[in-house]
Amino acid sequence: MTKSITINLISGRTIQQGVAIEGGKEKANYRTAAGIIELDPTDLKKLGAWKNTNVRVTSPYGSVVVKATETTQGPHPGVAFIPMGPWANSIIDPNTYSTGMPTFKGTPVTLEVAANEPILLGIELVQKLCGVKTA
Amino acid sequence: MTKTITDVICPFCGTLCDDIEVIVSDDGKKLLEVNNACVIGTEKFLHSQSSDRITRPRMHQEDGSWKEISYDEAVEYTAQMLAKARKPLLFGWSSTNCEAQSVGNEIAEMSRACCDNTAATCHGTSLIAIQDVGLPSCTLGEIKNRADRIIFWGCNPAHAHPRHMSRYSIFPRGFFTGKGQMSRKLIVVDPRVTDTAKMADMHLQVEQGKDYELLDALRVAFKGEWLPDVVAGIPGEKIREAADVMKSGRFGIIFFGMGVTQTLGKNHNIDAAIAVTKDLNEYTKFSIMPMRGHYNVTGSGEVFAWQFGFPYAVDLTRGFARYNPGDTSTIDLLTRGEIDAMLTIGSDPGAHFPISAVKPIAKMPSVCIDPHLTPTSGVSKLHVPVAFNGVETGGNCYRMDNVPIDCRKVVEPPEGMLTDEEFLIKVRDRLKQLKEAA
Amino acid sequence: MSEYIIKNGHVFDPVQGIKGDKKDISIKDGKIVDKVSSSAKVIDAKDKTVMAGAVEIHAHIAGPKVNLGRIYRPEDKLFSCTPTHGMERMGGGASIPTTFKTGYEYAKMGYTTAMEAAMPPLFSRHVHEEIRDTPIIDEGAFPVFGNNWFVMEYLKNHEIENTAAYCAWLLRATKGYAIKIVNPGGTEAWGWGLNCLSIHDPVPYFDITPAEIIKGLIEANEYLGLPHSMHIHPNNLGNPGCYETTLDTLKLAEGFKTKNKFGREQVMHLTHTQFHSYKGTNWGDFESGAKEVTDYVNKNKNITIDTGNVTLDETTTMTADGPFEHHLCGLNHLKWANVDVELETAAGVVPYIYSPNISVCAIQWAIGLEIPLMMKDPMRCYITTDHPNAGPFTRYPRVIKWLMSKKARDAQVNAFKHKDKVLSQTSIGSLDREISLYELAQMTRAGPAKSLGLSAMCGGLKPGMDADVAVYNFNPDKPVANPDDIETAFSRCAAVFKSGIQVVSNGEIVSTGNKRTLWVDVHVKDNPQVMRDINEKFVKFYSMTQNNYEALGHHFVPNPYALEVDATQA
Amino acid sequence: METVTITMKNAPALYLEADNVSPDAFAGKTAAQIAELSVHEGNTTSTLGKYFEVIGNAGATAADTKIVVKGDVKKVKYLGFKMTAGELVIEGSTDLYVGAWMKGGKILAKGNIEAFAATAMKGGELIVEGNAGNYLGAAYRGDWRGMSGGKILVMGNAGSDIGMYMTGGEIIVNGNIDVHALTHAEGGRLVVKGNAKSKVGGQMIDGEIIIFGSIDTMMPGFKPVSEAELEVDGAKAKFSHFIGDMGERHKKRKGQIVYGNLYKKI
Repeated sequence: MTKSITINLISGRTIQQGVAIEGGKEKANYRTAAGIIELDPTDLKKLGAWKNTNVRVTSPYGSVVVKATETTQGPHPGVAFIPMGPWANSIIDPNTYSTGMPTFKGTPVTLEVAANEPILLGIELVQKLCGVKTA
Repeated sequence: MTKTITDVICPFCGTLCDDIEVIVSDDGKKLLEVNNACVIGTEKFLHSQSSDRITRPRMHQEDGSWKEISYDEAVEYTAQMLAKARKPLLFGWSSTNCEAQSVGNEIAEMSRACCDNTAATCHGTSLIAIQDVGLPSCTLGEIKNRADRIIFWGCNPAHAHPRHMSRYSIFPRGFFTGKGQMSRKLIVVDPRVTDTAKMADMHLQVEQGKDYELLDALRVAFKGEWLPDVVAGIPGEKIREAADVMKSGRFGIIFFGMGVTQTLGKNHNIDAAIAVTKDLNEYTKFSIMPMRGHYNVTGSGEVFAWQFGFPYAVDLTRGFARYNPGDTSTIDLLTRGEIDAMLTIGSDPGAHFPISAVKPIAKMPSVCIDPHLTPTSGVSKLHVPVAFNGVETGGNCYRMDNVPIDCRKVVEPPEGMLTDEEFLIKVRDRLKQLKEAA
Repeated sequence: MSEYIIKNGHVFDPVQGIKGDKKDISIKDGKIVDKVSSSAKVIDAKDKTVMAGAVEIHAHIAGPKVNLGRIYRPEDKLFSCTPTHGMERMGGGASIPTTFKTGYEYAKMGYTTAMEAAMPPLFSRHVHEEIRDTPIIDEGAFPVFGNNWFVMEYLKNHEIENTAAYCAWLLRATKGYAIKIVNPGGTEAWGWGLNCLSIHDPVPYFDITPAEIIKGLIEANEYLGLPHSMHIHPNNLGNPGCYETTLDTLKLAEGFKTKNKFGREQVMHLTHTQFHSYKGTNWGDFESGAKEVTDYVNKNKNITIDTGNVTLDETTTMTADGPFEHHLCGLNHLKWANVDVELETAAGVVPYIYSPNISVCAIQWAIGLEIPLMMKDPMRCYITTDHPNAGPFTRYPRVIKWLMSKKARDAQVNAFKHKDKVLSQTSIGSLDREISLYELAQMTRAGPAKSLGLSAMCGGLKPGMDADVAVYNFNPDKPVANPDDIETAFSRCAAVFKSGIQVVSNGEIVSTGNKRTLWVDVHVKDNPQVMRDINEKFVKFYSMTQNNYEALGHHFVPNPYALEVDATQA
Repeated sequence: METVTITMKNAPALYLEADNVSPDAFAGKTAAQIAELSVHEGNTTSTLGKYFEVIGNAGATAADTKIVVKGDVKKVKYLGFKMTAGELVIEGSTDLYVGAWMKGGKILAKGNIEAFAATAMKGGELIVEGNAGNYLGAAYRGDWRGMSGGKILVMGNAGSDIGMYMTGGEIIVNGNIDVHALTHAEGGRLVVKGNAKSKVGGQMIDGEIIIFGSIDTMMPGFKPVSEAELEVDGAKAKFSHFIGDMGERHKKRKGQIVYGNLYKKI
């Protein structure tokens, strides 16, 4: 049995994500910037994961593999952060409460180590989830 | 020889810095250097110069490949799609100029479409709150010149609006704020110890999703009424202390971002923050301002409003304008299965919508107008690359405080590329022909 | 361009002194002419009223606060948006119509020129984008100067020449039309949550009083010889007892004479006079001060006014008088929006319901009508609703009905819940005057055009003037059976021409015309000091660069019409 | 009373706006005339008869008209829009705006209904046997005039933002409610037999909320004052009494400050 933890996921901007989207979303840099989950050291420990390990993040709305990193904007135990982008949006709560706005912040997710699973590139990830045929 | 162009406007975020210097080659074709911009803005200018740029429209083929087509063919596909659709959605508009937005509105009117901008996923809920309770606000220069209390609530300008603090909010020395940062007290409210929070005089590390409660508690504290011991993870004493700091200033400002607009409570978080601001005007002078993201999302709202009467989420399908987020808003339209064709321009829903709202786009006739390759272009049937607005073409834009600034063209786009506006004009004219023939 | 002849109408033209005579009006190449050829298109105006296109002297129809009103009032458009229709784009908005609807509605009522009454200079590009998207009517916009830091710093030392040079620069930078003052000093004080309620309240920090600002700007205006006079919304708007502040303000114009080449005679235009003519000490003993104010204006020929008629509607108030809107929100608790604009001005927006069941609203209605009925010279008193503050401009036909018919006024008085209070606190019940069509043409055409310095161009039907003509389905020879017929007739024109192009036919838009943006281009002597001051303020205190502030490309003002003023010899 | 039965036979590909399905629009019309009333699917206008089979003629007035809606109307909006009298029975589940802006008459929805039902309701009765969506009995965007009269009964659960800007009338929910209830209310009454989540009564000026179940997080602006015994629907129970929202402005009545009242069953 792999260890898993439940944590409250939020998404948002980072300057690295900002640079990467302007540099090209087809590039690996975008994945490096936004295909990550920033965790508090205590949560990394609970998960039993070293930093920079691939992890699978699952919510009622989807599942995605990202790289677990140690947060630089903490401490924030119990809260995980994925920069805004396709990786976060694979799993966040789309409920708008009839306001038009999805719940990008505050989705309970489970985390488990997925060291050998690949992290997809941004465009690749969305195409795959949408079932778009690629040459 | 090179040329230096001054007073250039950065087309990245709602801060809309207009003091950028760009150095271009003598023939005006190559952009060589960018000064004064933040790291993101610099990247934006420089990326326009990349050699692997797509310069012609492409259709997605059955086998998954892309076929290069002419702009005229792209115009034809787009116009036909809009002429046939029963409920098309024209989405985006936040990374293009007001002139293109205006043409887009003509197209929307002709095709009786739904039209919406990226407020859908950033400050749409702020607009709902403003409609409910108003908005005491000001321009950014007022903050620079007067403000001695700065509150960043659910926003992280150190990352999202990198020059905001130096140009307007924390560091500048203004008319009545000669000591710059020394004359200001900074409060940051955020569930994380963000890089902005690290600079604060006071950080309220609110329990995620409880902003509404904390704002209500502040209002109670202003009035000196009873408070529970702890609200949203913050001790009552600390809330009262924060309330006193706010009341004791001469001019205060609350900047808020997606930390509150996208969190449980949504429009009500903003509603309560506006109520806090109103309350503070009984004691001193206070303003509140949304930290708008895309550099011209504000402009899109303005153009929608003066032409149709509503700032976003506009539904023209019945031949006249209607508005009700929850019904006419993009995410709901997509996830509820309300629409049958999608045109995206100046935004990337593929990357920034919940995946359940992206999947329908991949299944319907769709056009993505964007200079970049994006997840949206990746799932659309037609990708139309265009000139970079604010770099290769000018046009009016609105800053986060609604101040209009006319963007400057600094270099020529690659040979034969159209701007957003030029492409849309062709679509409009073709659509007019199709409608007249029908 | 085509020729037209409007035949057999009853013409009312104060410019030529024509009082309802049957006369043909000829149009050629955009102008009124003496004669046209036999191929001219004939418009039959038999049994109809013919006037020049009407001129709106004060309305809030374009720019940031108007659009803020649109943005934050979806309920203002609920169930009232209109579809694409013939030439017309979609429209919407009861009190704050969209730009397209604004143009169409003015044109259908016979208006061909309108002034946006308060342009925050920093937002001039926004104002012009909306003006561009308002079809048909010629428009100008008044930049606000009464709380401007440059102006206050120069006038503190009574530096008229520098003030004038700055005004000239700003008019050019913003493509502005006139010098507007709103709550002088008070709006700057609002930067700290304060206000100036009298003309002698010092402005915090700037060491100047509203009186000094007002006088200084009159002097600067006359130094430059601008087409319009200084146009003022005084201090202390809307409070019981404010008429005294109004009289104090008006008295500041004493001794000043005009000096301009545009035929303008006044040195001060007092706007929305209704809001400034309140007596009493609180809302309980609130009463009309219309008599005191109009008595003064009747005696002093260097002043013109507009009315600001309350129309008894749900509307949206909006003004650069920031502290007033905050005060109003405290009274009605409806949503409050405010925008303070760096170094220049502010604005506030609050919805308001003028309910016929509330005595204050009914008294305001009466005061708005007393003013024009008490003014002796209709050439100096113009009909406005201070749109949308006292009511939407689309209610002009109703205001005209009340002014032209004592019977209509009495019917409204009788419908008020607090009729007795209206009669005791105002003299509306004893005013028998009924405005004639000729006087109406003075109050809505010749008068405002003259006040704006446009009398050579519009507001009349004299050969040589722009062919702005409105034809109403109103037969002056027939007695009015029902006052509502007046309202109906003035709501939708039989025909409207704007610069010689027919834009309305049978109440429908038939052309979007050739809309122009009117602005005033003043040339002054080189003034390096003012240029240095401007540069310094941009470097230190503005949030945008001077080069971007001045940028006003073709897409903002696609069809400009500049009134040239040479003040280099001043 | 005459009964008109409309049965969905050709379901729309997108959503159908059927704002003419109300006793007011049907009154005085024959089945054939009713079938000619307009409906809208996206930007296409067509007739009710294209989608529905219409049986029965309407009464002379709205009050004399009963409409029964059968078949799959999950993608139909605006049933009972602006109705002032008569009856409307919706046999299955339906979409947005049921009874929006209604002033009178009675709607019985036997299935679930989605958001914006009874928007700015002024009178009449709405009974939902299933669940109701978000913004039930709330004001339209930007309007401060929410539900001012009438009665809503939901047998199942209700969504978020119910009774926003309510000024009068009553909403009873037998099940649970989602976040935000009676926000900005200045009157009216909400009874919840089940549980509430958080943000209940935020910015409330006046009005009454009675919760029989739990509240996840209480608003800090609600101050505990006492205990009270109340009789609700014939049953007596003990409640904790809170007043609020203390952060909000409040009116005075007879010299006393009036607060919103929140009762939570002990």
